[in-house]
Amino acid sequence: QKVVVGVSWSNFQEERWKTDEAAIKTQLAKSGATYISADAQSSNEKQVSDIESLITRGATVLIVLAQDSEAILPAVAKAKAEGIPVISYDRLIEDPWAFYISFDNKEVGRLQARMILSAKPRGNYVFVKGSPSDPNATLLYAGQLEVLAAALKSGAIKNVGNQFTEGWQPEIAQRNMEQFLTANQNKIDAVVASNDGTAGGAVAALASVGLAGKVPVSGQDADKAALNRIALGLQTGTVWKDSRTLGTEAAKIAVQLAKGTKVASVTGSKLFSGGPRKVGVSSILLKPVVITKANLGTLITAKWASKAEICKGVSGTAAPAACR
Amino acid sequence: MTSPPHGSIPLIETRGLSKSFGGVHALENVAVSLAPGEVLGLLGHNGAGKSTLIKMLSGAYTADSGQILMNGQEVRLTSPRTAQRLGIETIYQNLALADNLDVASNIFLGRELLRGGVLDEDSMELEARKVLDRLKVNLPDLKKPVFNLSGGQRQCIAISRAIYFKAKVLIMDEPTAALGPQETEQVNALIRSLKQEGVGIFLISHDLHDVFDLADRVTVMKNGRVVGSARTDAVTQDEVLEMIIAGKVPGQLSPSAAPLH
Amino acid sequence: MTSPPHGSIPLIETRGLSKSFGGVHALENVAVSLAPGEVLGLLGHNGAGKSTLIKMLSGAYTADSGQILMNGQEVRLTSPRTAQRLGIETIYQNLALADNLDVASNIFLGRELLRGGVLDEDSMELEARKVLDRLKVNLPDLKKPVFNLSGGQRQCIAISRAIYFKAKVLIMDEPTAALGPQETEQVNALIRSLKQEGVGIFLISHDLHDVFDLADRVTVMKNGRVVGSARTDAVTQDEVLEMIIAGKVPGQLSPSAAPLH
Amino acid sequence: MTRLKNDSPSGLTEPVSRSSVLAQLNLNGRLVFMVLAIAGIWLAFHLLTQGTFLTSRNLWNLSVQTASVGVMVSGMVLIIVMRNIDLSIGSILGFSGMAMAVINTRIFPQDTWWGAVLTLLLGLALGTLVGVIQGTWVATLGVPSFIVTLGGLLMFRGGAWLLTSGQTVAPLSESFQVLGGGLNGSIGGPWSWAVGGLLMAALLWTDLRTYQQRARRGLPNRSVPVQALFTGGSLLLVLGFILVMNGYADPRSGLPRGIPVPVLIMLAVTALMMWVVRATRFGRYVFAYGGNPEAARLAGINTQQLTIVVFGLMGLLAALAGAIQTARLNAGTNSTGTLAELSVIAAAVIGGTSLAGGTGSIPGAFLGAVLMASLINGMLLLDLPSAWQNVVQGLVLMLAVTLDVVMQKRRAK
Amino acid sequence: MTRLKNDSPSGLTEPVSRSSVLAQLNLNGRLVFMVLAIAGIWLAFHLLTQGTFLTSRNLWNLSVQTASVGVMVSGMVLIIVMRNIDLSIGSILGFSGMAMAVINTRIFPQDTWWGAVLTLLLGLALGTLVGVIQGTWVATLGVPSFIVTLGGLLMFRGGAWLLTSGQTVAPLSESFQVLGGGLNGSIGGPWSWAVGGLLMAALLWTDLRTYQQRARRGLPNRSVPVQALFTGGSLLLVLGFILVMNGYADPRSGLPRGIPVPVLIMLAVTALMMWVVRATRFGRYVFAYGGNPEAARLAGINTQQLTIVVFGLMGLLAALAGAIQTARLNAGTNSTGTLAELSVIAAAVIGGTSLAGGTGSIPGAFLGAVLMASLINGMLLLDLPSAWQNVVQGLVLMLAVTLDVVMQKRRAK
Ligand SMILES: Nc1ncnc2c1ncn2[C@@H]1O[C@H](COP(=O)(O)OP(=O)(O)OP(=O)(O)O)[C@@H](O)[C@H]1O
Ligand SMILES: Nc1ncnc2c1ncn2[C@@H]1O[C@H](COP(=O)(O)OP(=O)(O)OP(=O)(O)O)[C@@H](O)[C@H]1O
Ligand SMILES: O[C@@H]1[C@@H](O)[C@H](O)OC[C@H]1O
Ligand SMILES: [Mg+2]
Ligand SMILES: [Mg+2]
Repeated sequence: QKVVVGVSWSNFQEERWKTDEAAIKTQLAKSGATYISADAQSSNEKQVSDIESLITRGATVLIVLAQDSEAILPAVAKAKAEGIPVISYDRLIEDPWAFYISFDNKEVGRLQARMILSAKPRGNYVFVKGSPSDPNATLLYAGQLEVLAAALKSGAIKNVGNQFTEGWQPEIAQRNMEQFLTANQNKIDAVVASNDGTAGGAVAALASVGLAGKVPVSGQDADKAALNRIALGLQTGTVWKDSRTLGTEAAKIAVQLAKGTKVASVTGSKLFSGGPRKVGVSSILLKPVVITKANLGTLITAKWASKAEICKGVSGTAAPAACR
Repeated sequence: MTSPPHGSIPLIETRGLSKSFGGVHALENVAVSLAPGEVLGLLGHNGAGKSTLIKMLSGAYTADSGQILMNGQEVRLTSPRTAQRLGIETIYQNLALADNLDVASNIFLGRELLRGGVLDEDSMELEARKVLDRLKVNLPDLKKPVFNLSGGQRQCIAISRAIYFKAKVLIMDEPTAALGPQETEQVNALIRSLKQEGVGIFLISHDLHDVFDLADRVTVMKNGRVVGSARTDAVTQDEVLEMIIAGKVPGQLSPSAAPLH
Repeated sequence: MTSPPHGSIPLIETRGLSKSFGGVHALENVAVSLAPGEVLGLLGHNGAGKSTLIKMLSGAYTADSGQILMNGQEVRLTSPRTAQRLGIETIYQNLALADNLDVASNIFLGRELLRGGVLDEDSMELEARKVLDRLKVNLPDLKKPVFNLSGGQRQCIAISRAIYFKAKVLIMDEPTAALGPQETEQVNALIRSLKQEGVGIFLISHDLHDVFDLADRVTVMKNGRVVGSARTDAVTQDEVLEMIIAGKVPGQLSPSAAPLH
Repeated sequence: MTRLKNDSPSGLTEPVSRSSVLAQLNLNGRLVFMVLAIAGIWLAFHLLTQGTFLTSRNLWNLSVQTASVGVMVSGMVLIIVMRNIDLSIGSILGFSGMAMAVINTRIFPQDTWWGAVLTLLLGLALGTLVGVIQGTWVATLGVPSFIVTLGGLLMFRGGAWLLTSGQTVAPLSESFQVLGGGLNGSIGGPWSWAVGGLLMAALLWTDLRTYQQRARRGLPNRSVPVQALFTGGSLLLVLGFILVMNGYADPRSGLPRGIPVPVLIMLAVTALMMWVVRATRFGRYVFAYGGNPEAARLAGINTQQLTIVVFGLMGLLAALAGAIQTARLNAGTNSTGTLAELSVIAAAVIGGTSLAGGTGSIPGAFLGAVLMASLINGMLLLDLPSAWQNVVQGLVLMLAVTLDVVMQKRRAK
Repeated sequence: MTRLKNDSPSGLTEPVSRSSVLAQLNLNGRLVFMVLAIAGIWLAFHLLTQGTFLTSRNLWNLSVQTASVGVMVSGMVLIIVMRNIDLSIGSILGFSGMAMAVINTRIFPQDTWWGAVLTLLLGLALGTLVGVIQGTWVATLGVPSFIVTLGGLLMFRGGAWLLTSGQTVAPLSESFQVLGGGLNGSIGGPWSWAVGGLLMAALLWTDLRTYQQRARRGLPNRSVPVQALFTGGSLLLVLGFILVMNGYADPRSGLPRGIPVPVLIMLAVTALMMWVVRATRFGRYVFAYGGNPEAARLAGINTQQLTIVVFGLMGLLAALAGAIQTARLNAGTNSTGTLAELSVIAAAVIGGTSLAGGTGSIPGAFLGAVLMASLINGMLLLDLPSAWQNVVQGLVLMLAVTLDVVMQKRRAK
């Protein structure tokens, strides 16, 4: 029987998803499986329809990047009823039927916070959160606060502003950042931005008051524009989730599951029950990597981005090692 | 000023009606009255305030000040619905048709015939035919929206609307302005027969000839005020014309001090 | 059928014009003609097709078939703009005013006065006053949108629009329907003076009296066809009335075979 | 039709004999076109997807995917016909959906059928209330509905978030989930046949009775074979629908699923609203107001009350869609219904509703919803990248409506 | 004003003497109200933020935050006045912004001023072209603009993604960034004074000339003190604006920043469009069409061409906003401009533009944009949670417009 892998994406707005997709496709081609997909464009409702249609099109296994980990459950139940295995990709789905493979989102939040905390152990912090309708935005923020809890409590750092960014739109992050700066008379010492798009907006706002490069800013996804900012010293770092590994692994597991392997017997799988409802799911969790100026070279060696892309416009003594 | 036959209480009467629109005094202190079975011709230059006056009688506008009495009782005509309930039917100068609805729907608008609580389209169509036939109007299709009908055809629909429902007071604002000679004659005949039935009629028209033919009395307005009233059998068309143009009662009499009759 | 003075080529002429609207034949094979300085009365019952005919002459509609000739040359009146350029001005029955614009803007719509490429509001206001004063119409404020004006006031604006720009052919679709006696007299005087200046005028009116007063000839239509034409000095009003109502030329003559004159 | 030659001036005392069968069918040209357009799109997708599109299974899915927009669009037609707009429906959907999720999971502890019913009723009441408030604001204060409902859009979207601080609420009770058309959310084969049978009987009876009544009154009727064709056609349609719905089996039992509950709701709402528009004063007044608000008022219609009722109805339908979506997701999320207003308005406009007011058709709008849902469904089957899906969807939408407009102009000549 | 008693029938040969100073000022009531509403909101925020809101710095920011919507809204007024709608502007903004980012970074290799200018021109040409195509579709085929531009919304949003497969393109050249109002994106103190001085001179001269000309022609004029008040007021407004813009210093040099380039663009566009509406045939025709499309056609106006030009203009302005946004963010992203159409339409409607067509005001719409931007700006200073921001924004919007509507009704009496 031919393996048809149906992938349900939550959206394609951030540039990383194209990389994930490419990795999955490549791996599937190697295993001789077929790739079909759908993009929910950030809508829970559409994602349910998408999964229905993937099943209709004959998917024998599903990879689901859930827009909302709860609202996806009926679709998973449908798949289960049809006997179709499901992989919850990147974002947890709390159903034992689904195999979970991800970079832990809360962990990403923790890494972001640590990166900033080590750059600025005290001072005024602002949080540029993700989309209010994206549950991951809340998870990331929770992870961030977890790390910063002690410092917040001791008064070493102060949470002087936190705003969601409607639709993860950079232009909205920029406007929000401008207002943080105004409200605090520029006395902002650190910016915890939840992804690279919003970090871009925050940096643009900092730039217009001459603070770009002076205030640490976090990110996530290792977008090329962000890597360039890191090289230029405008952004402190980003959390790199090598979505190629994630994609490749997911594709491999998908093929196994489609061929009848049980979720619990996937090689390397562990039971994960750290979700909000503590449901135990078989999982593989990959390690996200913090990228800063110091280890930008990793990405060039990993062929994630080219030197030209990362080092565009970088020169002088401040240039990171990777660009010399 | 002339009043309706002595002793009898007027069917409808206004006292000191005034109305202004953002600075323009469209009506000032207007008093008119109408007896059952009487046809009152309302005359005046363009913009004299005739339509504004009758819109107050039909509940379309509310007065800034003044009173309206029916059978001697003050009434508050706060909406067209109230006026209709009191038996006042109006043909508006701008016709007020719903262009997207068909002929029958327009005629019965607001007072649709029902059958078991549900619109009775068939009866309305049949009844619409009857009343339109009375006006001898040429209408190709009763099921089409009235939007594309000719000026006269639209006017006939507006007239049918008002006459279908038995009124005590019928207000006609230039009802035959767009009608052909034959259609006009039908409407005039209709006015005569309604008059026989005791309906009181306000007739606004610029056709002095028709007015003298149909009306018992005329009231002339100018610049929002009543110039004067007169019985049609007691004045000539030329005298009335002078009232309209000069805004004065012939013979230099002041209008309020010395009524024509 | 009567034609304009012999030998001279008609100012404007139609041949075999037909037009139908989704099944309704509004016009069939209509031929009319007009000489310079001539006033042609167009008569007919409501829905006869008069307005449809003149809308074709003004470029508002295009004919399904048939020709329009000006000074003997075929012209293609594909838009109101084309007709205007050829000197055809029209007063439409529904007036066609932009309700949200003020009086002067409506009068000059499409042909605004400019000064250095820019709208010359002041000149337009002054000119508007002049042309409105000619009609002796009462208008409280030229700077307000025409939306709230009375029926007659609106009609005067539509008339002013058409007469301000010197026309060769003037089409008037019931121009005085809403006008008071004095205003009507002004318009009639205007028609006479334009006639003197050699303007050809189509006059649609239901007022036989006025038509006989002003028109050189009348053409009667019924159900989209021309019933016949006649010189006003050679027929009586009653004969014309019979043509309108019965749709036959008096004396049982067939309209095309035996013209009245 | 040629000019009438009889003596009656209105030309109507004799029944008009209609010539062609098509004319006798007296079908709305736009509806026919839309059906053809949808048929064309379906066929194209069927070929492009190598036979996947027109399977029972996919059509069943399509019908469920249409339900939420399908339920709301008839209300939107009335709103737009009355020269108003309601931008808040997506937010009302989300807000009332979230409220129902909270009520269902936190107030009614056990899974009881009455808990589900009460949840639904409370949710519908909430939606209606919100609609009535907005309608009152519009009608009595004369504030443009665009502003009032834009305010509503913002407020109720915020409200949906605030109800649970953005947290998703799940799962709902089994009984409530029935509304969503999920695994247990359809009525099964026998009931579907029952519904279908009843509907067919009703259709037959109405057509016969109307025919007889008109004949008795001497009003024009379709000729017998044409009427038979017409009635027969609608019966076949119902039959086909039931067959398709029963053609998709429940994977657990292998038994036919039958009509999904949300689809049943959508069809009932659509039928009811068609009837309201055609047969009741209320429907007539909505259109009269749209054609000429002043004329409606002068005719003695209480136009303020009319506006309030229409907005209340819209709120009710939005809440109903909220129940369906929430049950379908088996979760209340703060983003549910985002941008739904756009899909609903679009479906109404595609179906021939004019934003200028006065014109609109419930079945047209329903078909508009089906058309949009079909496009999205079909493109998903094709595996087009989503950016290309947007492009194609935009293009097909424009082309379909353009064709329709052009054809209509032709027909008018 | 009392009824006129002179002999001329039109009552206009004598200048009308106006009684009150307020009447003489002849100000548009709605504009005055909006200014008051904005002033109220500003004051409230100033108090709530303990003096942060009304600082040069924040007002400077606010002005830049208003620029993108401010640039587009005047075009939207014309679109809506003509009884159309343009839903595609957010997508055109995103698409042309992305195209400019690509052109600027990939085609023109070095940072050159002519590279930036060419980028801008190409971007504007693209936006205009898209607008013209949509306009032609609407005008010649008669397809509702809602559908055509909904198609555009979908297509160009897809297009923005497809240009770079979703990748963010950054950074842009320094010269191009000037358009965004960043660190080098304002014209500095001296130039700001120059602009301000010129503007004041122009205002003074126009007012004087108009006064003289009307006096010469015997047309009514304001009395001298009232005119002085009026002219003085506008001069003071300009002065205040320049002072505020120069009150915010560049952190590097400590010198005044002066007017940001995007704000200059917004003001220039607004002034130009006001002039177009007041003083040109084109503007007059747009309103005539909106008041009565048929009357406009019968008056010999080429209404198709008019529609095309208006949509082309809208496309141009959307692309201009795209340039501003892209320069401001210093990046082209595929999501730029998402939902901008809603903000722009809302600003227009708040400013008194009626969706029924025929009524609208450019300065009103501009103030509408300022009002919306002020609300968001102030709430962010307060660091309200975004759900509450939505709720408050919705409420204030409704209340502001309601107050306005109620006041206007009063005034009409
Ligand atoms: N709603 C309104 N707003 C402002 N002005 C109005 C309004 N209605 C009428 N007017 C003004 O009030 C005056 C009286 O108008 P009205 O329509 O009553 O005149 P009329 O006597 O009926 O004239 P006509 O014979 O032309 O129909 C006119 O100057 C008109 O412009
Ligand atoms: N656009 C249209 N669509 C459909 N039918 C139309 C249209 N215009 C006119 N008609 C029909 O064509 C016929 C002729 O109408 P027209 O307006 O020319 O009559 P008319 O002679 O001007 O009548 P009136 O004296 O009432 O103004 C009427 O039956 C009318 O209903
Ligand atoms: O990687 C991020 C993802 O986790 C979040 O859900 O959406 C935004 C992305 O940047
Ligand atoms: Mg009047
Ligand atoms: Mg006519």
